[in-house]
Amino acid sequence: MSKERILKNIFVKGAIGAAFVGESIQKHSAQTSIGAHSIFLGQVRADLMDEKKVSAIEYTSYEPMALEKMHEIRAFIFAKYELTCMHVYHSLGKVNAGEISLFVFTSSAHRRAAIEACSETVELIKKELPVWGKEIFEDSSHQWKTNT
Amino acid sequence: MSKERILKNIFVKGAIGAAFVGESIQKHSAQTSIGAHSIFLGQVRADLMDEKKVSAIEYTSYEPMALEKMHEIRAFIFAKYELTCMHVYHSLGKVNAGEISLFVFTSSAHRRAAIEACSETVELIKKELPVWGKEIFEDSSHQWKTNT
Amino acid sequence: MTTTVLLFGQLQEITSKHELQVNEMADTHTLLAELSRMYPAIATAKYMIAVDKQIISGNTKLKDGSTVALLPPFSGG
Amino acid sequence: MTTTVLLFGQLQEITSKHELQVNEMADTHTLLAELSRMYPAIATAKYMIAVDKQIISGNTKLKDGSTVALLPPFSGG
Repeated sequence: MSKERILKNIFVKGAIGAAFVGESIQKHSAQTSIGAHSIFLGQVRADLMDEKKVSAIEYTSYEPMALEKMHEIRAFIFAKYELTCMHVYHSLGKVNAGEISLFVFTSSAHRRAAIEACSETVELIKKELPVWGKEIFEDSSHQWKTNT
Repeated sequence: MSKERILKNIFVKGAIGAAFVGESIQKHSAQTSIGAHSIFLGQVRADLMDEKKVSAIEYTSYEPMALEKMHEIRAFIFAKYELTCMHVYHSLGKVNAGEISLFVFTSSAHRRAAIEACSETVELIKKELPVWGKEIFEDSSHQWKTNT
Repeated sequence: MTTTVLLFGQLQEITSKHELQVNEMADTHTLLAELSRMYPAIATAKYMIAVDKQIISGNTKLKDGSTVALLPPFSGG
Repeated sequence: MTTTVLLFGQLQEITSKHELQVNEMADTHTLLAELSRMYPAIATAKYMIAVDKQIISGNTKLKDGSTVALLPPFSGG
């Protein structure tokens, strides 16, 4: 079995639905040791640049490397914080303005671990995951997104 | 018109449903200046104390004062962070273990404002809102919750 | 003059009262002394005091119709 | 020996290639010189290099069958 095959997938095709987020929360109601959930959602902005508006972002990734990197991030975060669980989903392909492209969900007995783990995971994803966003304008021209 | 009447209500009877969280997220898809949502959910833990398990928390509040205080917290957070919007819901009455009793939802163009505003709002709610949780054990005895 | 006293959480449990009216209380110290006489458990309880929804510290004069709330440590969320 | 080169984001756009095979490249410096000759725009582009999914810095020896990925600045989320 190759190493990749056992890595948890985080990629989903297209936007992440709000209802999916609701269902993910619902699944945790049986875990009664959880006291706090922290959720981050990245939503595609209709930014205006030189009078052109972003209508969507198209995401691509170097998937095998991204999944290995996410595995490392997950191990690091679980070692650092007392978490019950962590779920990460990132879109690939086209996500329209107003839709969700990143969903990070951490749970813990206590709020500080959940909140800090979520926040740090988001930073590491933005910084370390080989994912690229191509901002597509309403006139079909594009530019490459940059993270800050 | 009394002052209370114009204050935004945050209290809901019983648990906050996961589907309601999903619907709240969905409502923001038309606001395409939003780039980041941060959500905190407080879930009732089935803590074990002296071999007795918490089955629910029953919440009460000094509501008029809590709504005034929440109004102040909201004004403070909006002055401090570049937020698009903030939504807060807190349960009153009985919430069973595994159910959600607090929902704080902040949105911003950029992640740091959303994340920090959410985290600080949760701290202020825990510290400053006149709300009390009575932990009810499976044998119907109870004790008063303390926040850390 | 009349003062409304509101009791919450443990204090409501101790006194079996959520609300009571007391007369001729000039300030919060006088009021708390009277409440502690009526309900000795209040004397040893931990709470903050709000007069007309504002947390106060130290002795505070009361007006006719004031609402004084005794607030045990908050435990929302 | 053969090396697989993967190009992403802007680099994929510049070269119109996602993947290419090159032969007899002993190390990453040699490989990058060759790629810059084939695609001059690579010489001025900003990217990191991963050899077999590990980010490297400095010149790195290549084995037969290595995969070298040229990664423009990440912009996920």
